[in-house]
Amino acid sequence: MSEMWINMGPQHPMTHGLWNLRVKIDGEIVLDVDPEMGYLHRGIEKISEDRHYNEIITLMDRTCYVAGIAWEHLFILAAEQALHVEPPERALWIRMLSEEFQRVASHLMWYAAFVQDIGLMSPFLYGMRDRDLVLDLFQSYTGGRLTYEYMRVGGVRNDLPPGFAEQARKVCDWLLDRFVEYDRLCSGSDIFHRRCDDLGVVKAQDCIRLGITGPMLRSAGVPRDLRKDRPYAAYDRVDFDVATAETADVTGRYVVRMEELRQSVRIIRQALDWLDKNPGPVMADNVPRWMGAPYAPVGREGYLLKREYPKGVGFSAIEEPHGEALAYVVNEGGEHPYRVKLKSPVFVNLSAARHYLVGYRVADIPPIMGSVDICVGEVDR
Amino acid sequence: MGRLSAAKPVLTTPAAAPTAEDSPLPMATEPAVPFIEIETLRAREFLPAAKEALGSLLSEQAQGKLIRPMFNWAGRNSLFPLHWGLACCAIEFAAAFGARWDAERFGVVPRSSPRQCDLLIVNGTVTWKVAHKLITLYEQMPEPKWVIAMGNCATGGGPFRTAYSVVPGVDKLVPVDVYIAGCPPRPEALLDGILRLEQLIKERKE
Amino acid sequence: MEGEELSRRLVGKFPAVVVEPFRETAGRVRFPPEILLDLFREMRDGLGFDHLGQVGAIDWVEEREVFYTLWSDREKQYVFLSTRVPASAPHLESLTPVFSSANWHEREAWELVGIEFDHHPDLRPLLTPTGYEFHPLLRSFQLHEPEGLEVKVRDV
Amino acid sequence: MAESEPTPSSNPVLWVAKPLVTAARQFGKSLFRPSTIVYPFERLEDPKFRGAVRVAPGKPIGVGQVWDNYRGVHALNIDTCISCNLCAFSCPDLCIDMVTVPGGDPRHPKKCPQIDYGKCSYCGFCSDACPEGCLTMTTRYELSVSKRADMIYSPERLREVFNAKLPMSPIRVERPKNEDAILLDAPLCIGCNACARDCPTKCITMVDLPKPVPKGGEKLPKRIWKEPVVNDSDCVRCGTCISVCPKECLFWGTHR
Amino acid sequence: MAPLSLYGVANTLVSTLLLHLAAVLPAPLSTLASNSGLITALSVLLFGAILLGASLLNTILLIWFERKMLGRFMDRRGAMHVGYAGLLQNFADGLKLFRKHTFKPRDADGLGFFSAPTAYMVTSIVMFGILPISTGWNSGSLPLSLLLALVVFSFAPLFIFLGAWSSANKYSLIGGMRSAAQMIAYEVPILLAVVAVILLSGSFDLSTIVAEQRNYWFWGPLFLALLVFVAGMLAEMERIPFDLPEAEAELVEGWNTEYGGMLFAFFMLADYARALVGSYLIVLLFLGGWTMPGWVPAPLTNFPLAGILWFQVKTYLVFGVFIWVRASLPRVRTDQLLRVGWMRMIPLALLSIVLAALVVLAKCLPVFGCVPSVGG
Repeated sequence: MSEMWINMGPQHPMTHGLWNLRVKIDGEIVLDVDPEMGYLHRGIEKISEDRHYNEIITLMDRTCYVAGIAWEHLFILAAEQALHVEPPERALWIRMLSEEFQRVASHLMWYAAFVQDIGLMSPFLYGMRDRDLVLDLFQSYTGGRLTYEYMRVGGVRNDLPPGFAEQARKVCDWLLDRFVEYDRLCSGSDIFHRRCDDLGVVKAQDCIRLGITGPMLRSAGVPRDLRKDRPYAAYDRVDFDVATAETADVTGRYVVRMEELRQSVRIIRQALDWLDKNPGPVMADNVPRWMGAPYAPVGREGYLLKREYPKGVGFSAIEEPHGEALAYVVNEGGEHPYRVKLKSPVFVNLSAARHYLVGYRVADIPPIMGSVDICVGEVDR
Repeated sequence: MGRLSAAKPVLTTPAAAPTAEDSPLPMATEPAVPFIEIETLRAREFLPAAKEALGSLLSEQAQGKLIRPMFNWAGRNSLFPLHWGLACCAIEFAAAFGARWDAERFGVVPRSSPRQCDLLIVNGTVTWKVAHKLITLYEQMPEPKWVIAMGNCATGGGPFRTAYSVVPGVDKLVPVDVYIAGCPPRPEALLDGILRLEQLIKERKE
Repeated sequence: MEGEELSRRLVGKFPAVVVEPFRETAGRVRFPPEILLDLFREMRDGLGFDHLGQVGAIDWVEEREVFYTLWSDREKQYVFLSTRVPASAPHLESLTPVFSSANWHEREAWELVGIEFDHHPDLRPLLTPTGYEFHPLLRSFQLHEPEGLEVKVRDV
Repeated sequence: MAESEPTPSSNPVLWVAKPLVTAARQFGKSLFRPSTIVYPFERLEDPKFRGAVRVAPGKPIGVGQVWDNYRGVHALNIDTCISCNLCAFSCPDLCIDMVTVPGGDPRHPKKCPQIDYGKCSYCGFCSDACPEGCLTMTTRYELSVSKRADMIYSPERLREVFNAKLPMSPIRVERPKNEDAILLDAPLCIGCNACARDCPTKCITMVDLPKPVPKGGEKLPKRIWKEPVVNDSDCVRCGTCISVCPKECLFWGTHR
Repeated sequence: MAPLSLYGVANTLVSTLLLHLAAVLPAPLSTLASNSGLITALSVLLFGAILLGASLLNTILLIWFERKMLGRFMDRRGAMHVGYAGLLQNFADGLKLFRKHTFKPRDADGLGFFSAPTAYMVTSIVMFGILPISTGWNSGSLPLSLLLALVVFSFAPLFIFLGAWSSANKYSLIGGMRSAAQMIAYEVPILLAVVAVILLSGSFDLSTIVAEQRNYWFWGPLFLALLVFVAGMLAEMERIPFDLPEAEAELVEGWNTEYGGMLFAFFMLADYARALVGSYLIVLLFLGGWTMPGWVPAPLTNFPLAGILWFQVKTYLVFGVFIWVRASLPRVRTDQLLRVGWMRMIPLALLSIVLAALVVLAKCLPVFGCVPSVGG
């Protein structure tokens, strides 16, 4: 069989999104890999140069549609630094609670897609059913299932509804014993281990050289987690530990993500206790006047500025469910940001595809790509 | 924020630089993939003898009364959508096949190959780069086929319709039968859209 | 490691470098484009900033700024480096010899803001639709709602 | 360090024991009542799901009180709408246009928002920005049409949604405290009464100015000796007066 | 009461029909009623029609059974809104596929592309004629019926490979090669496991095999052969954990990527026909066919169609196990699959033959309390 390039093209059950993996194969072995991106490039950075700061939140939700509120949090931290605004204490805790719920929902979505690639059919349904529970909680306090538009510069849109904490604790209990069931379905069965052990191996030094972050890096034994190393929101006042594994292969990433699910539930519980005990405002009071929607927005033709507004630059980095995401906002004193630059962790993890795909079999590509947990929206922006 | 009116650009842009109007619309100029040229064997010609025999046996009106409704019932109760997710609506498309809103109750089973599908649910933002691949997929589907534009990105470009790389609505590429509003529409709204398509098929007697 | 300590160690080797404090990071380093490669080698080997975060580009109409973010596992901090190239000749040395992960970042910076990275392994477009010869993130490019596309109707 | 699963068991039967047992238990639980909600006939917002979290095996899984502030189709109360254009300004997708509502006196037609649901991304900015609270989002989510034009909801259709009395969001958005006020740059003003005429809440009153005596030979500016005074409590900060003023003498400022 | 046989029923039906017809028809045609050649021809035709109709309905019921049970494993309801509890769902799928256009890709070669699904369908349907489901159900005592069944059963990989290669698509080519390799790798252990059964029962005729199992079913002494046979059947039917050729994740749809409309309906129906036939074989060879163990109370076993009913119940239970396996296990990779097939399955099958031989030897001294006629 001579070498031939096959297209695991934009429409392929393995890709879970719009990207094309051109693979050069010789029989079963993969010789070379060329990921082709850009099928979902919506020019979000260009559009956000045209919108007010709070209106960019609608774009951030749709950038990474599996971890919407984490990307809102990323942009808001950068925008608040650029606009010199400090959110109140309670808003920080609510943001951390939302990000941890989003990590649970994102990892459950990863679990549903990952096991389907290996061939398990029923856990996809279990994963989606339990993820719907978390989306119900999101819907009860933000108003949306997948696109929340919840965070604002200076705080969050509204406070948690009454009776939310009690329901959230019930969902946490339900999820904890579902995770035990997931483990039994997956890492309990030997076929899973035969399919996933020492597959797509990326050692620690290679990870750092290639710039890989997130669960892929932690599965190689490097305990790097931005929530611990560079705490933002209220992560320094909550105790949790960083999930790592030694095997640096697909099973290692599975174990790391399942452990992160448990740690997230632990953080959520502590956040709920704190939020119960200290009520307070959720919106800063020095939000700049010309902020635009949805407060008193400016006139359609633009704003007759009578005075200069402070310029500024904002930089933020958060531990998004897929890895470390960075944002950089330049505020030139106008109503719109001059430039918004976003960096997605999957963009870098995917650029190292040649490292962890070459040499394995064609049948191994789906489990490896499943363990990388690709969200194409944030790669193409 | 009169951002969109080309007359008064808000962006501080020097007058001399070429504006977007001069540069041609960014159509996908890559030649369409030389996809398989289909020699369509229409089922009707495929069995010409059977048609005449049936025609003679049953009068045209009885055939219309008996055969067409039966195939219409079959066609509308087993819609096989294409297993293809574009953007955020694909997550709600997957949730619609999850355990809580089981779309398989209506006989809707996603298939991976366009050959075996008769429903293309466009769930997400269609960009110019994926446009001709979408048209290729649509043409690979056998004839009685329908298209559902799920979500605002497929209906009219949604929040990104002003972007340089987004097709403002999939009805510019393929004929669309049902539009579902929402950003993203709930899984129930998708099921409601599928039920409306079934109603449409029944009325149009396809 | 605050701004001054970083500037003390850098200015020794690279006089043309300006370091200023930047909130919650090790500092913001502005450097001329010529000393790019050896400055980054020094940052990686000398100061331990071994992980490249991002490579971004901004169009200031008369000149274009390229900024880098490095992370050091030792000091658990980010550092911000930026340089400016004239808009008429936006050429810059590629960072791939020092950080191989800069490959895709530079491809994206090239196609969106139009900064030519010399000696880059394969400078193909990554995100924009194929055959698209305009750099969209330049200030001179205006967003507009495309008109003149007719709706396809079903030939029932 | 996360305890990873024990190394795979050597005995082949144990290879597959755990997953089979787990799947069998799930089969038993959901044999009579799987957690599927039979959509056209059962809905998640039915009262029987509303109570507590039905998080028990075999029950339809759901979290109650989920629906109060779901952002669905809008409901518009045309009578309380003061057509202040705030919803149209604050929409990020430009999907709200102000159209004249039939009825009312022809000389001053009343404009109300018309929403194009093909473009709306359900962000809720318009319902947050509406000062009178007449445009709120209900929990109706089904909206599938076969013709694109049916997605454009005129104010009358929005009023029908309002009359349907669907549950609406009880959560009101906290507005920032430091809202600026409208200030006047007195010398520029020529007293043309444009702002008072167009103010939706009619909170600008024109106060006559004492006509100054021309000292020395300098000419008096040709203007109407009246000056707008803004009633700060009624003003909804819609900015119409600023954009309508020919001399651009009104601006946002703070009284300090 | 004489055992009810399908042929007997068909014969009486045809003869009474002709009698009534003769009374009505004018003189020259009335002699037809007594013409015995016509009666036997028509009754054979009717017998074939009933057999085919019942088997296809049984296959479609099996598809419905799988979709509902798989749904219950996944905590959801299967097909529900088409007909009562989704019974008509598969009829709707079949009718719709029947009506769709048939595409032939440009550089696919016509002969192979169209003949493969039809041949694959024919070989699966013929199996229903060979396997006896109860005493009178069909061909009765055909001396080498088991051998004939296995030969026809093993035609499938040829047609799958023909279809895959002729549809000129990279994915289906890879899928076709994999499925051919997998099926051939697993046919050998199946044949060896069948040898163990033949050793114990003494004849190739399925009816006598079932007769042998009157008082003890073969899965007792031949448990290892049963395991090997079931694993082989899983691979033959291409079901998880051995369904790699049609593995959605890698090769889109495996070898039937290019098939749509009627041809795809043939492939799908033939797949489930082979699954039904596989379950029939397991029940016939190891679970005692239509015989009932002694402890079942009398009224349950002697009503007229008891044999067929108990046979179907056992078949659906066996298929339930296959669904259970499909819902809970991941897919095995190709090379692991083939290594297990050659390196693990064949030695186990040989071991089961040795065990069967020991059991036959032991029969001379009544150890298990089972005293079969052979060798006694």
